[in-house]
Amino acid sequence: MDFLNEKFPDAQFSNLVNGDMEVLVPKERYEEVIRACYDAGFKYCSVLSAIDWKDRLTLVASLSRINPEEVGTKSIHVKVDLPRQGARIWSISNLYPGANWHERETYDMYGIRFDGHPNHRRILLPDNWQGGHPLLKDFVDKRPKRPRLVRHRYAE
Amino acid sequence: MGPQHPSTHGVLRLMVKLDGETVTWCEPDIGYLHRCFEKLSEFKTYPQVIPFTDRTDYLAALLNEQAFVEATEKLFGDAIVVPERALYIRVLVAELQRIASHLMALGSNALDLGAVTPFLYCWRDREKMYSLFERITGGRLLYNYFRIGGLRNDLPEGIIGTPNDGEDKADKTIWGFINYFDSYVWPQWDALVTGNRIFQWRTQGVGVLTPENAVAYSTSGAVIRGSGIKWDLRKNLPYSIYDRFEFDIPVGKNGDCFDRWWVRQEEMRQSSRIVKQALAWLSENPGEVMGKVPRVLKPPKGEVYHRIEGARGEVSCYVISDGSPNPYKVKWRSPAFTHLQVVPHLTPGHKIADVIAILGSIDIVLGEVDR
Amino acid sequence: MGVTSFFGEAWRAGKSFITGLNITFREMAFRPAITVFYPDVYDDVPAWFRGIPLQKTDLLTGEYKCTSCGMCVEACPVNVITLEWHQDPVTKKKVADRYAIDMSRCMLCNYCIEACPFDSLVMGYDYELCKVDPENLVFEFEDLLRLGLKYSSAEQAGPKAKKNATPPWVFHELTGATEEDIQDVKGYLGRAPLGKGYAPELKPQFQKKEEAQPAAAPSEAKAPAAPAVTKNTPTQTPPVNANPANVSAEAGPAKPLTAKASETSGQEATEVRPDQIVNTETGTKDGEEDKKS
Amino acid sequence: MAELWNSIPPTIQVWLLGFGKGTLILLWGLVNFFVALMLERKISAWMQNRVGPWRAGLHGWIQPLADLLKLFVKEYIEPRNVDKWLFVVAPFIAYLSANLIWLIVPFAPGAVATNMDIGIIFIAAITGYDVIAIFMSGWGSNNKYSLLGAMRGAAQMISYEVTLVMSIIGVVMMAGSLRLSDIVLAQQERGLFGWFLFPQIIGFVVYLIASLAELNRAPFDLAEAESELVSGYHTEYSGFRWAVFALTEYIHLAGWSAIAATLFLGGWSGPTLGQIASGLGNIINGFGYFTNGVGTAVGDWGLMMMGSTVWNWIFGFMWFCLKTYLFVFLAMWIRWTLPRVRIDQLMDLGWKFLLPVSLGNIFLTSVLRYIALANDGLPLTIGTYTIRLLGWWL
Repeated sequence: MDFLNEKFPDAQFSNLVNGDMEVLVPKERYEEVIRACYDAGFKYCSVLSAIDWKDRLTLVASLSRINPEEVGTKSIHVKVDLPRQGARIWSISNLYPGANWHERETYDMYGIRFDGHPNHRRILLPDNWQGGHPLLKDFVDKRPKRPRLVRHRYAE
Repeated sequence: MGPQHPSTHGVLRLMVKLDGETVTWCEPDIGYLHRCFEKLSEFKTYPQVIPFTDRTDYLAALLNEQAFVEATEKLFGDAIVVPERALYIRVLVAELQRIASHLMALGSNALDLGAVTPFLYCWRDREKMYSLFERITGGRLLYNYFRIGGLRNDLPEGIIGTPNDGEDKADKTIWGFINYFDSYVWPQWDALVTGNRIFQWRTQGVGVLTPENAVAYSTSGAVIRGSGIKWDLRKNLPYSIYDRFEFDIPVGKNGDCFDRWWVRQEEMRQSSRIVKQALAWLSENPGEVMGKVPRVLKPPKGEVYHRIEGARGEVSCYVISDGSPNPYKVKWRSPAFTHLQVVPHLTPGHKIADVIAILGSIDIVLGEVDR
Repeated sequence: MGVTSFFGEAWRAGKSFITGLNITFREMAFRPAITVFYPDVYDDVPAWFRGIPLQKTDLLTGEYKCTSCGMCVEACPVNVITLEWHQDPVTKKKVADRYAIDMSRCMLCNYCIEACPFDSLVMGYDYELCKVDPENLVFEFEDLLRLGLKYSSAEQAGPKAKKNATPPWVFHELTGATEEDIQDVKGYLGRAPLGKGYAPELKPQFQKKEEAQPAAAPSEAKAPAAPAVTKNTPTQTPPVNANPANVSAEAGPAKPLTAKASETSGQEATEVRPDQIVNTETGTKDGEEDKKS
Repeated sequence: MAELWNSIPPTIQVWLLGFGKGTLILLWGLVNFFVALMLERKISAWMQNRVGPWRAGLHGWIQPLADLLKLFVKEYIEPRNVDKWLFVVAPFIAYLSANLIWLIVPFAPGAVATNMDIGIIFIAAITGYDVIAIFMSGWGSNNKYSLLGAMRGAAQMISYEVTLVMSIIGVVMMAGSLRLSDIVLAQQERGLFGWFLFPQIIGFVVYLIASLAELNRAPFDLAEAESELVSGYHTEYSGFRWAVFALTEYIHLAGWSAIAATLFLGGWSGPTLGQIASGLGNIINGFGYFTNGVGTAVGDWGLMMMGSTVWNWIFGFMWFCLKTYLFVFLAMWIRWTLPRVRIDQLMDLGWKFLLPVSLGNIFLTSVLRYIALANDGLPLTIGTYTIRLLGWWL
């Protein structure tokens, strides 16, 4: 994973508990980093999601290398900080078709828009959902709650 | 096609454009079973999330529990030491669960192809298995058995049995089931379905996924192995104690439905091998199954992405802790969700009956897709 | 397609079909059906089975074990436990006003049982919880206690046993449970309890009268507590005709109880049936109360 | 009785007979439905280690009656936008075509509703009705699954009809008649195990496969493939209309089995009570070596019974039912074992495999038969003996 160190010395590197590498890059260099990873053989996008840190969103793409001989494979988590409102970012789903639905889900849940996504719609929630993006921390469910059932004496 | 359709394994809607009987375009429409698992997890304490993980992939509940529990234990680092015996029991029940899940996958795939009797045989054998699970964990389908730091309870007395237990003890002892499985169930499946020419006509050359596409579409589990890539997280990223067991990874050649089927069928046998090794260890080493854990679980700040090999593929769990008893974020990477993306890629050009075959062969569970 | 492959394919197909037909025929002819005739026959329930969370009663003192500490409410992942309590101004203890479990949402995860510090909750074996009306799935404290009686046991009368405990029939009054309910004669909620794990050790009045009968015979004369008991129990314990053993002891369900309530009869009971350890214990306990009264 | 009957004008006689026979056939169809449905459920249950229906009647054996009653009182749901007439009429046309098969089936010696000269052709003709019924229901339902199912059903039935008839032609050549009673008699003349099953084994296998396809039964149940097209052409049906479709399916199954039994297993031919008794008497008499009174009495009684029309009917009917249900069982056995084929594979199987094979069978039969007939009068040598053997065989 040194190739990233060499190419992007300005990015922030850190290690996760289980040994995965994490790289925090500015939004402009996201595409570059992803392409570098792709060229280095990290062709498998395990997951793509976002984290809501209340002041910013962080997009996480977990990339790994599929090498049958390699034991103890490590993955790279590419992270990008994004604003909470109106975040837009380059879509990796043309490079990694497997990230297609993950990006749709991230849009669905966090409201991050992906430029160049082939089918940019909501996925889990209905297409006509107006309630916002549920995994944001300030999301409030406005739908009526199911009332608690109350019964006083056994009736049967 | 769908959402209410007999062979969509839940509530999946496939929008399909047909030219006669040939599919020209297909797109899955999911979300009918969405239960806000990830949002819900943010409001629950760490142990409270475990029963919810059962409900994502309800056919392989223990494997989901394993993913979440091990992720949380990794967050704690050295603060929680899981006893050896607990680890072995985890592997044991996880592999049993994998057999059960694969049985169901094969059975429902056979049912999709019109063979009803194998499906009923699958249920027959799975019932025996669930009696075992019920005796071990207390639940038949949703177990809530794993705990952070160990297990809820030890194996009950007499459940292991002896290596020469036969079919009559298949629902009483694990050895009985494994012997019954190896000597009866597996050969029966092999002869009844896998060897059947109609079945082979229906599955060979249908839904071919090339190795390149298998990687590009982020497939895992039997789907990527059916495409010929020897990729199993139990070997390639040894979590838990899988590096102590001896087993092989079956690989397919062509990446068609038949290969995926065959990989699953072989994998069941490998799982039974692992179960045998675990049983041998467990019958000799009694001990505690619950490590020392604080009463209120507050992992230190940090994040972890834990990947395990579920029954359907890579189940992974992205847990972020902010030091409070509730996880800050839980992201559930479910294999079925990722695999379902392949359907629009695989189906065009095939007959409508093949759509069902492909859908069955990638083995989705809608509870897991929609979470 | 050449001729060889034409017939080769036919041959392979035919062979595989015959293999399959052979398997199904053998299954049909030589292997028994595995069906369990469910409403008539119940399958075994293992010791760890999780049915419905129930409240236990200490059969020695007759008090329920719940102290309204709220641990189960905290532990519940789906918030189905409703607990409302107030503090008793005299004893400074929490008294539950309402304790209810909404079984329509309970997911039987066992966390409440694990969280309970007083061993008050237990997972019952009852799994037939279907109701027409979802509101009937809210199990109030009385229901939980009544159903939990099957799983309750008499604790050892240690130094902690309270002297001024509620008499043993109090939960009768509280729950309105009849013997039929407790023994679940009607199959009111699933099946009768199983021997594994939680063997029900019941108070004499909940045991079959057949067993209580030998103890009752010699000590009919000395029954000082009889009026008190009959005062408390008759409305709640109507004569139970469903159990033929009870019909013989039709003299009133209270009488055998009071008979057991003396020390001597308790000892005699042990002589007659040495396995009834619970009976002796409760007998002595009741005897103490007799003395007090 | 006979006088009363003769006093009725012949036109009315014909009508009365027709009504009587028709009622009997319809009732017989219902009986078949009950038995076949129950067999289906029980056999599938036994194969799957289950017990099947258990509550209604002794071990659930009157379950079809309960089902039929339930379906009678169910609501007739008629979806919007259906083509009403087609939708309503279709099940009854299917029912009709299923029952029509029974018209020409000889149940026992002389017991046949209409002893048609062109029995086989008649069968081939009325199967066409079923296609129409299926297509009517599929089109009339205005449902995508129904339409697909109907199109599949029509394609499948039309293409397999050809094969079906071709596979029968071998039998017809050997019997020399299209009349089903004659075919049975021809098999009876050939003596014990002179059934056309043995010489026409190829034709038999082809007939079996083709009739399964014609019946829309697994592994060829593409028209109603429940895992693909929810329920195929009868997806939208409910209540009694659906019940009529179910009736049709099982009556059809029994009908085709009856035809198969007639063509290949000798129909009603088989030892009658008289033959059994006389044979028994012969055995007791030690084949004449130690003639005794009991043996003679049994043998004489057997000879007497041989002339009894009623007993011959009963036994013929018994053998007929036995053979028919052997085929019904076979169909069920196959159904609960094999997976379903795909539509293109089905067509391949029909046109590229079964049709050539059945044509080859016809060719083989005709050649052998010509040789056998041509050499019938030659002196007995090893060569001619082989040919004579072939002659018996064919």
